[in-house]
Amino acid sequence: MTQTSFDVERIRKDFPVLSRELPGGRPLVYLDSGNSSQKPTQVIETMREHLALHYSNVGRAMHALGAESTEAYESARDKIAAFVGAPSRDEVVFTKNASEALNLVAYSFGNPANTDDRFRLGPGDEIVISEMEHHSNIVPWQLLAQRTGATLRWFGVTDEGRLDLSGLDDLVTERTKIISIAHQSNVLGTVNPVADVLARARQAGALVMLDASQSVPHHPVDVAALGVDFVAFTGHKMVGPSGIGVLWGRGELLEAMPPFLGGGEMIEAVWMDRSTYAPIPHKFEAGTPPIVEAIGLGAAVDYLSGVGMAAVEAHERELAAYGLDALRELPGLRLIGPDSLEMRGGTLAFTLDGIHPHDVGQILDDAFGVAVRVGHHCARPLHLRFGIPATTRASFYLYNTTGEIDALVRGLHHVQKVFA
Amino acid sequence: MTQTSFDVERIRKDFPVLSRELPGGRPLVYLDSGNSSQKPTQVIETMREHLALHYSNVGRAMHALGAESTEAYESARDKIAAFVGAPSRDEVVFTKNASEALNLVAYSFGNPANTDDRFRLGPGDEIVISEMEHHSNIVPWQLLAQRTGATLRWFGVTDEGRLDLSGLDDLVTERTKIISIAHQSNVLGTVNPVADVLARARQAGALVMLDASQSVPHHPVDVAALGVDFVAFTGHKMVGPSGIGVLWGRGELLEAMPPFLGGGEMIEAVWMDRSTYAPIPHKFEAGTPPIVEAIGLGAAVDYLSGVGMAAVEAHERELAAYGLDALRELPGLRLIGPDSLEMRGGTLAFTLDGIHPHDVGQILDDAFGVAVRVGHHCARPLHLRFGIPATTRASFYLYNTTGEIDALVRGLHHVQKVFA
Amino acid sequence: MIGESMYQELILEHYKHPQGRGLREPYDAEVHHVNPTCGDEITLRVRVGEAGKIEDVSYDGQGCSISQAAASVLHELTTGSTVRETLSVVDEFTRLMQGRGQVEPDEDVLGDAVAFAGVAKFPARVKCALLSWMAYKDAVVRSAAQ
Amino acid sequence: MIGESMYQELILEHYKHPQGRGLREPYDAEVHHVNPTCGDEITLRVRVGEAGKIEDVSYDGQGCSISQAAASVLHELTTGSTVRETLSVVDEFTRLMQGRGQVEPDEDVLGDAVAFAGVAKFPARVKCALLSWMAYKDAVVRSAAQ
Ligand SMILES: Cc1ncc(COP(=O)(O)O)c(C=O)c1O
Ligand SMILES: Cc1ncc(COP(=O)(O)O)c(C=O)c1O
Repeated sequence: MTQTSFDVERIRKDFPVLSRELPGGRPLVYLDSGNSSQKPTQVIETMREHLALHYSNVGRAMHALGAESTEAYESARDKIAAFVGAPSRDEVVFTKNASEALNLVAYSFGNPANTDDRFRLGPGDEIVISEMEHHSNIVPWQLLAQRTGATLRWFGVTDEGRLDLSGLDDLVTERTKIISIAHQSNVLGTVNPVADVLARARQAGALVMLDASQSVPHHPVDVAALGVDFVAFTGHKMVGPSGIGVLWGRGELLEAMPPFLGGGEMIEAVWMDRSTYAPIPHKFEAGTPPIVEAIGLGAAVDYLSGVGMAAVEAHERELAAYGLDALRELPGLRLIGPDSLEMRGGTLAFTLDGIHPHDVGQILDDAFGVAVRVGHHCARPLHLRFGIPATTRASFYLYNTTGEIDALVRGLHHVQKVFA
Repeated sequence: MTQTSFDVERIRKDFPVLSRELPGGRPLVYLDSGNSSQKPTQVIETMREHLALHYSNVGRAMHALGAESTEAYESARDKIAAFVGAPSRDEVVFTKNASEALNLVAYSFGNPANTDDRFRLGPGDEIVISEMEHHSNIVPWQLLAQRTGATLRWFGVTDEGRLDLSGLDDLVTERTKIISIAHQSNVLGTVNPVADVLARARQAGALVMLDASQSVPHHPVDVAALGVDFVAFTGHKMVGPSGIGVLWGRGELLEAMPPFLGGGEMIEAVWMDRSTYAPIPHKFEAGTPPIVEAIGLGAAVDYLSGVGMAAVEAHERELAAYGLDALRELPGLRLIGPDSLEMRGGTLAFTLDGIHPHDVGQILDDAFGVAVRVGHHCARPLHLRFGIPATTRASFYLYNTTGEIDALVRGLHHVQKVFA
Repeated sequence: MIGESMYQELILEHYKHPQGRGLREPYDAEVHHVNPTCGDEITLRVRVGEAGKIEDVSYDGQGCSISQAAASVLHELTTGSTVRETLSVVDEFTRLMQGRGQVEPDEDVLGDAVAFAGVAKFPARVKCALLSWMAYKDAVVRSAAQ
Repeated sequence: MIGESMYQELILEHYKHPQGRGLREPYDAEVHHVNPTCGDEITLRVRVGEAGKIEDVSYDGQGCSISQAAASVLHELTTGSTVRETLSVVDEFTRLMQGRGQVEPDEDVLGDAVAFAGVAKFPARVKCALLSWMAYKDAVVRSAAQ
C-alpha cells in the first residue's frame, strides 16, 4: 500500500474544475466519475499544446508536422499498451469510445464476408451476456442476434449484486460463440470473477470479451494475465478526453476478423472492385482517427501511472469503506450491490424510501453542489431485476475525499427533510 | 465579394502553428489543409476551457456540470445545423469522422433487421459511386456489396478530371438503390454537378449521398438547397478538432433506418431480450459522444461564419488562380485535374517528370518547410485511372497566401535541381 | 435556496399537495402514458363540456416530484378553460421545456407553470415535466375524435 | 541542408548511382515485391555460394529515391558477407526503421545504412526503405529452401 505517499489534496490541485464554484456559490462535490471523470491539467495542456503547435493528420502525411503528430499518436498507443499489459502494441485499436469497441467485436460475428469459423454466427449459436451489463454491452449483442438469428442468453444477478454462476455449465455450452461481461459493474460496483467464467468458456470453446470500462480506470489491469480475448475501455472515465476508446484484442483474433468500418488508413490497396486491408491495428481504424484524443489519453495514462494504479485502488478502497459505513446510518436507505469491500469498487448505488432518485440527485446538486448520477445508469435491466426504476449512485475516484462523502450524507439528510 | 474585408494576415494570427518554426529554423508553409486543417486559438481555447471547467457527461447527467456540458454539446449541434442549412437540428448526427458517417449509411442497407424498402439491398440491386472517390467513400460500399451480394458500379472520370456523365442513364437505373459521390474531389479539386446526378437518381428512385468532406470547409453549403438525402463531412478539415464528424440526413430517412451502433444514449428502453430506440439524432449516437470535440466543432463553425464562407471561398479562388498560373511555368509539371477555375476548388495535384512524388514532398519539407501531401491521397483508383502511382498535392485554405505558393514554386525548382 | 433551483417552492407545494389528483367520472377520454427511460407513469382523464370547455382533468400516477407537480399544475391551469386556450398553454409549456434553458417563457400564458423553467436545462428531466402535458394533449385529441 | 534531413548525401548518391543494379545470372532465388500503398516495386535475385556466402544480390525496380537507394545500399552491405551476417544487418535495419525515430541505430552493424535513420520518423516512408530489404530476406529464405 502506498497509503502514505498518496496526497489527495495535491492530486485535487491537478484538476482545475475541482476548485470551481458552481452558480449560486455552491462548491463542487463531484461524485459522478463512474459516469465520466474530470481531467487533470496535464491532459488538458498536452491536448492544447498539440492542437496549437504540432497538429496534422497522422500516418499519411510526410512532412515535419505529420511526423510529429504520428509520433505522438503512435506513442500514445505504446503507453496504453504498456498500461494494460498488452503483449503487443498492435493489439491496441483506438475507437471513439467503449461502445464502438463493443460494437466492433459484435459486428465481426455473422458477417457473410467472414471466413473464420470462430466468427461464424447464425441460428442455433448463442451469445452470453449478463443482467448487470451496461446498455453498451447489451444492445450490440441484441442487434447481432437480430441480424443473424443467433440466441442471446445471460447470467442472472444475485440479491447481493453478484454474477449468478450457479447455472454456468448450462448457460455456457458448445453452442456459445462469445461471452461478453463487465469486468466491474457500473452500478453495483461488483468486480466479476473472470477466471471462473473464462475456464468454462475455454471448455466450451467460446471467446470471452470483458467490458473493462469501469475497471481499467480504477485498478491495475493486465489483459494478458486476465487471459481473455477482448477488452474494451474508454478514455473519458480514466481522466482522459472524450472521443477516444480502446479495444484490446488478441492479435491472432484481430487478424482473423473481417474489417468493420471501411475507409482511408485501414486499407493496403484499393481498386474499384476490391481492396486489401492494412495490418492490425490500422485495419480497424478507418478514416482520420481521434488524433488529439489518443494523445490526451496517452497523457492520462502517464498521469495515472505517475500516481500509481495500486495507490489509486487503495485510496478508492478507503473511500468505499468510509462511504459504505456512512450510508448505513441513513434511515430508509437501501444499498443496491455488495455490502462488503470484497471484490467491489468505489461505486455506491442506493434508493431512499419514498423519494424518487431524480429528486435526490437534483436536490443534492441544487442545494449542495453534490454531483451524483440518478436514473438507471444505462443498466435498465439490472434495475428491473431489483424491481426499481432508478437508483442514486455515488462513484469515487482518485481525487475524492472522505469530506466529500460527508457532504453527500449531509445532503441526503436534507433531501429527506425536504420531502418529509 | 468580401475581398476588401478579408485580411489574411489577421487570420493567420489566429492559428498559432503558423508562427511556429520547424526544426532547423525552417518556417512552416502549410499547404496540406485538404488532408487536415490547422486550428485557430478560438477553437483550442473553447476546448481547453470546457475540459478545465465545465466538463461532464451529457444527456444523462442531472447536475450543474451535466447541464453545462449538455447545453454546450447540443448548442454545437444547433450551430452546425445552421451552418449547413439543415431543416432540423435533429438531422445532425455526430460521428467520429466522415468515414463513420459514410459507413453508418452503408450499414443501414441490407440489414436483415431493416423493414424499410428503401434500405433493402441484395443480389440484383446496385450501388453507384465514382472513380474519383476517397477510399472512405469506396470501401464501405465494397464491404456492403460483399455482405449483401449487391453490385457496385461507378462513374468514370474524364481526362480533364470531371465526373463522366456520358453513361448516366445506363449507370443509374431502377436497380440503383443508392448513389454516393464526392461533392468535391480531394485530389482533382473538381466540384461535381450534383443536380444532374440527383435528377437522374430521382427518376430512378435511388437515394443520393454526398461526401462533402472537401466542400463544407471551403464553400457555403446548404444541404436543403442541394436536395440530396445524406451529407457527410468531418471536423478536422474545417478548423475543428479531430475525433468529430457529421452525418446530415433527411429526418424521415434517418427515422426509417435501423440503428447502427448499439449502446447507452441511443436507446429509449432496454430489456434483456429487446430494446426500443431514442428519436433521432440520438438513435445514432451510441455511448458517450465526442463531447468536447463537438463543442470544438461548434467553435470552428462560429469562426468560419465570423470570417464568412463566401469570403473564404473567394480567397481560395484567388489562391487557386494564382497557383494554377504559377505551376504552369514549371517544366515537366503535369496537372491532374481541371486546368480552369470553373467548378473547382483550391486543390492542385500534379506530377513532375521523372521525380517520384515521395521525393518531391520530402524535399519540399526538408529544405523549405513546405508541407504538401504526396501519394495517392486515399484515392488510389483515381490514380490508377490516370496511370500514375502518386501525385504531389498542394491544398489551400483561408490562412494561405500567394507568398506561400511562391515558396512552393521555389521549392519545386529546387527539387528539380536536386534530382537533375 | 438559490436562483437556479429547479425546486421552486411552488413545485414542492404541488408535489406535496397535488391538486385534483385521483381518477374521476364522468370522462370523455382516458390515456396512459409512460416514460420508459425513467419509469414515470400517468393515467389521465378529460371531461369536455359545452363549447369546448374543460370540465375536469383527473389523473393518477407515479414518478418524481417534477412529473407529479407538473400534473397538478396542469390540472389547475386547464380546468375551466376552453380546449383551444389550454392547447396554447400546452404549446408554450412544450416550447419552454424543449428550449434547453434558452427560451424566455411567456408568463401571461403559463401562469404557475413558469416555475418549471429551471427544468429545461436538464434534458433528462424535461420528459418528467412533459409526461402529463403530453398525456393531456393526447386525451383531448381523443375526446374530440369521439 | 539540416540535421533532420532524410536526404543524406549518401542516399542521393546511391539513388543517382545505384550499386549493382540490374538483374544478373546465376541466381538461386528471385522474388518480386510490391508496396501496394505507393506502387513501389522491386525484383531481386540472390546467389548464395559456398559456406553460405552471398555472391551476388542483383535487382531492378521502380520507386522513390529512398526505395531505390535502399536497394543499392543493401547490395553493398550484403554482397560478400555470409547469409547469417546479412540477416543480422537486416534485423537491425528493420528495428531502426520500425522504431519511429526512437531507436538508436547500431552503426557498427549498419554501416552506410545508418543514413536511413531519418526515414524512421515517417511511417509512410518506412515501407519504401524496407521494400528491398524484405525482398532480400524472402529471397534468402527461398534460396535455402531449395
Ligand atoms: C473526400 C474525402 N472523403 C472522406 C474523407 C475522410 O474523412 P475522415 O478521415 O475524417 O473520415 C476525406 C479526408 O480524409 C476526404 O478528403
Ligand atoms: C460498464 C460500462 N460499459 C460501457 C460504457 C460505455 O462507455 P462509452 O459511453 O464511453 O462508450 C460505460 C460508461 O458509460 C460503462 O460504465
